[in-house]
Amino acid sequence: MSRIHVTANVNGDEVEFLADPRETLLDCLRDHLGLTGSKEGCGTGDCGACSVTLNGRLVSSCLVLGVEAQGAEIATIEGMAKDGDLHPLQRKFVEHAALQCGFCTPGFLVAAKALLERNPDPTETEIRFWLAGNLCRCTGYDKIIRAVQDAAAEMRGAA
Amino acid sequence: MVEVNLWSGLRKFTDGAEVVEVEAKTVGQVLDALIEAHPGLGPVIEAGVSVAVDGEVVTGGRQMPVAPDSEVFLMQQIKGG
Amino acid sequence: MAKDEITKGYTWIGTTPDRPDGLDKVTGRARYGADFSLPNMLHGAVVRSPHAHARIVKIDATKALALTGVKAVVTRADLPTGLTGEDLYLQENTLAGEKALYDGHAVAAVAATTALIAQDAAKLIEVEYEVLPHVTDVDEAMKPDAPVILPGCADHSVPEGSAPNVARYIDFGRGDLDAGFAEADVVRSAHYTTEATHQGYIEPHAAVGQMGADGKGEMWVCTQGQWYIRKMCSAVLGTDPAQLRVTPSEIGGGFGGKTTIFMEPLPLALSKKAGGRPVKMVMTRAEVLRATGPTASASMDVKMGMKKDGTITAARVDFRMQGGPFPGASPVGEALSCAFACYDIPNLGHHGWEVLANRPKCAAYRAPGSPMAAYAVESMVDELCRELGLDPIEVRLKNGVKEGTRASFGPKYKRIGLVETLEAAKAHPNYAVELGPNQGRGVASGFWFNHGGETSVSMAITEDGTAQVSVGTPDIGGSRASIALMAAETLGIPYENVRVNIVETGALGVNEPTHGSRATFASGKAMWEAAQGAIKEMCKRAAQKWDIDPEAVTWKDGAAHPAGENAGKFEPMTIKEIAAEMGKTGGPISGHHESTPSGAGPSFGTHVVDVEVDPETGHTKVLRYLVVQDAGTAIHPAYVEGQYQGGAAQGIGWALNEAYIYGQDGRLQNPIFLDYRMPVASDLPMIDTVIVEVPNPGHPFGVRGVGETGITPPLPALANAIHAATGARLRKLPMNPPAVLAAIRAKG
Amino acid sequence: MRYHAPATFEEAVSIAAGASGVTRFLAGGTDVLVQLRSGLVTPDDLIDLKKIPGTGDITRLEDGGWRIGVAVSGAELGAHQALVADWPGVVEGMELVGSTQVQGRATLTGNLCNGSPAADSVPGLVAAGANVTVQGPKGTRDIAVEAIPAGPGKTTLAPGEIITAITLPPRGKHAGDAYLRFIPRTEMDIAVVGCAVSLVRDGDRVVSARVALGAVAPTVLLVDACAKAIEGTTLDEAALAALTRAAEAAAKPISDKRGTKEFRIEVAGVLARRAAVIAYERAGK
Repeated sequence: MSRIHVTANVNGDEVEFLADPRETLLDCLRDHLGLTGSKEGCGTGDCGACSVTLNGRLVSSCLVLGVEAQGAEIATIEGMAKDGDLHPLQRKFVEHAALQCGFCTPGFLVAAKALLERNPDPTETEIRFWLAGNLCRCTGYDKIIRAVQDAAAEMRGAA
Repeated sequence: MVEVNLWSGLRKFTDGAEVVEVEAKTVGQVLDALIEAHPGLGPVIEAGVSVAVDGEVVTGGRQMPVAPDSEVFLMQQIKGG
Repeated sequence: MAKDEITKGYTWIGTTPDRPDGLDKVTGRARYGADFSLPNMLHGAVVRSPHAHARIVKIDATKALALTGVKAVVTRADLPTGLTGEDLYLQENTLAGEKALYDGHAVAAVAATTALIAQDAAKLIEVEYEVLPHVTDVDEAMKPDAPVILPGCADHSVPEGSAPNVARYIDFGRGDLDAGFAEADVVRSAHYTTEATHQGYIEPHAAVGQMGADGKGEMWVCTQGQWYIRKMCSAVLGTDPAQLRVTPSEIGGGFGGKTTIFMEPLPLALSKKAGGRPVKMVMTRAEVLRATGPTASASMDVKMGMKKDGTITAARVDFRMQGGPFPGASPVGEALSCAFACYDIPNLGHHGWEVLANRPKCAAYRAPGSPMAAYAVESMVDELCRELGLDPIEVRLKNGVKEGTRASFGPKYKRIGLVETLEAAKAHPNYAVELGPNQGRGVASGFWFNHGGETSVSMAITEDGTAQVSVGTPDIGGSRASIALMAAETLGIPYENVRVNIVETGALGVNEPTHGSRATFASGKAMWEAAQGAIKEMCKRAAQKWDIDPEAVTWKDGAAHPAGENAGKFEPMTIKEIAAEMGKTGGPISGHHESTPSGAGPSFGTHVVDVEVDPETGHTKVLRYLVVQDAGTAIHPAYVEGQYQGGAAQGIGWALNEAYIYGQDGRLQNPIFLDYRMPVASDLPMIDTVIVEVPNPGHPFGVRGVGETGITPPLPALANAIHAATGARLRKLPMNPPAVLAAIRAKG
Repeated sequence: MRYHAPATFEEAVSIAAGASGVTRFLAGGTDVLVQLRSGLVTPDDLIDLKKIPGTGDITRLEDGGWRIGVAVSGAELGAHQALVADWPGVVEGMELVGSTQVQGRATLTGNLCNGSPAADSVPGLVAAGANVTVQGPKGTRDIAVEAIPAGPGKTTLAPGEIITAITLPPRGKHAGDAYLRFIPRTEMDIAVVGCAVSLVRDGDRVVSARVALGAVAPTVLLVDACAKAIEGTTLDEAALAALTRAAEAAAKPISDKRGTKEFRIEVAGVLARRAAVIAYERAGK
């Protein structure tokens, strides 16, 4: 078993770790870097709980190998609040009771943030299809969609 | 005496009676008296049943009081998700 | 009753503050099952049977043990013998004994220094099987010549001469069925089937377990009930429950599926064998779907008689449900009890068979049994309404149960809110929306008992006059918030001044899990009782200071007050003042309460759904959805709505697409979210809710559990809506596009 | 498992040609990693192609066609406005693969090489008349996309051969394409049936068409009879009915966990008709 040395930038911090080539980026974030905010719900890219951005692109970190992260910029849920200030999405999720068990929440937040960066004024349908790869079994999605809409409105107002 | 309503599947243990009378002041005494009078009910009760007293399901509450005019029902045990 | 009428006078109850654990859960800090690690920790993996039914001839772990990094292998031979009943079944399910009983049944487990090595080692464990004939279908399993799964499984209730896989038979009823059917203008009977579905929580089961040679152990685990984990793991391993300390992690969904054990004893067994090193075990999604608790599949007959005016004169159900390979897991008893719970019918017959099959051991799933029963009965009610040209809500109002009605399962109802949900549904704008072509509306009602259960809660007043509440029911959907709101209300202090902790098994007496919709009801009720103890003590401290009789002190708005003019004239003494001095006035102040509370009033709900069906593909689109349900009192209305919406979404999934699909070989064909098709965000509309509040007399604040009823009506409501849209009646779930299209074609 | 990140296709080919065990190429990884994680396929050698220059490029060719690198993700494809304007059907096929997250990684070439008869992006490529460039130990060749799939999970690529790019022909004027698939949900499913139509109009008349069906046979089908049914017509009701019948006749599906044989046959006809109407409208713009 030969591990490969990987350096990357995670949430603005330079990090390095040794990855078995079979380990996913999700494994490396969780087990080597202690960033357990990204969750594994399926391991097949069907639930979105492991959502991160890789060089600015929303991906399922369970479908990326750790060794592929060499030189990459990665953003996870742990980097979403800046200097202790919650991102509007984070605040709105709490305000709207958009989480019950909370397990899918980090993935939803990372995915929704990527949406609003690309489309600050999405329709309900656009939000639902963008987030279709994030499974939530508790909420029926209603309050999640409303939280994203409200956060988008607030962010547009602030901009 | 307290009247205890059984479900019909239990009649085979009570000589066909669906309502039986027992001397009891608590749910626990009801169950014990039932077994004493109708030993065939023992395994059923030990496997777990729910008891409703005056419309209240008192699972696990052997100490719950039962009055002579209480309406007592033995029910299938209910689990929840 | 309007909501503001009930909540009048409450300061905190009925408000929607941020949940106490919100910050942790939106920042990724909250620690779930797999997020916990310990020094010197090993990782476990499980070897599972690829066969639905097979004799285990030999297990050879030589090659696995030779792999560098492998520290322990556990098979059934490592577990104690002599268990009986449910303990034995739990043990059998943890690790197969003589036979593997379903595809995915655990056969051996291994611990190694890394997860990858453990997985490699699992592949090196050689298991020799003698494959046996299997049966996975409930009706097939009930045939006299079906492969026998567990010889001698039948209990006292099973009539002589029944098929060998029938484990339990139930019948109950009342009145005279023949006379009742003779009274009816229309009598119809039909056969309905539902497929097994999974709770589908997004967090796979995960645990870190540690156990030394002395039998002392610790476990960190995602569970709905840490005491159940303690009891069940100890039973399976033959260890002393008092020596096992179980700490619940945050829990990523359960819906009943995490009220029992699946792999949880294995980390402990492996740890014990590996010299006490902690072992982490995390299930894959495929393991979750293959080997943890789905619900039963059901084959059901319903016969019902109705008069032209909509009066239901008689009804009979015959339910057959398989709950996997062990007795006691199928919710057929619950299903029968729920079948006619919404109706006042004089003549009733219920017959049920629990059947074993080569499928995973069923676990509870949100209102166990009720959704299947509702699918059959509420579909039949709709069929009769259509035949007689009657409005489905009016017919339900005509026959609906209310306070004093004798329930189908025996006792008389206390105050309940079915009628109120029907009236609210009828009055809702959704019920008046005009529908277009290929669109249809469906209505159905649902019921769940709700549950009290063993409960132990303590409250301690903190030095600064805040309060901490220790509860044993894991917070699965906002119960910290609801309990904190009730505590704030009870003590008369701000919500933010209450800290609710979910504690480990060493910190309280036994608690049943968060199940049966009981957390806010039972832990809330026990919290209220505990608070009364703390309040009494605080009044005593004030009385002591004022030198008056403690009985002359009352508590309001977070302070002790003299009870009246006669008690003396003293400035109120606030909780803050009392707490600041408590070390010097008699010591810490706390209250606690232990009981198995009764009075968990049932919750009824009525759903209205509009669908549009593509007549060329059979695809059903849910256009709008309304949930009306009785909450008793909504403590935190936003999380009450969340329960309604989440239950509805699960029911919609069950109705339309979710199903366990077994191949001819008895293997589960869809152990992956790609093909186990739970609703995604784009499948659903916003889910409208109406919270009806008919206070539960059995709770100090009128709370009824709200968690479970919501999954029940969607199954029949969707079937009724699809019928309205297409004219095709689907009596088999799931109503996926091929099924709907075939039904449309079949009606010509 | 050994991980390789070669800098050239020559290097990649030589690693693959020299490998004795199971070899997999890694582009988006959305199939390879699922197979790896489930224990279905654990390659001895995994060759990551993304470090090879040009694999992430979308290039307009001199003749008006397009070359798409093997590591171009669905998200990048969808963001390329000029390509979307030319070949909306090809792009929408790719964009239906998986979630937004999967779109961030999954590639046309990967979807093709996975060999699934239900691959959403393949019917669009086939209908478009796309070619792939294949490089191997014996040199380089260009072949039609429809020649790659050999059956579920199988391709006609020889050991050591790699697809290095996909080429779309010049779109030309008055042309349009469309892809539709049927799934039980609204997202996240594998196609139960897929159909792509590409056509060229002269006024109201369809002068040429290519119709491809997915998930109704062991490989994606290019159905001449479907093309014949609408060529020379104004896509009137009669033509659409003929197209429907031709698609139903061409479909030779199986019943499986995703749909029954009867359902797939019927829906193949429905989708062919609906996709043709969209392609026809697009061609008229």
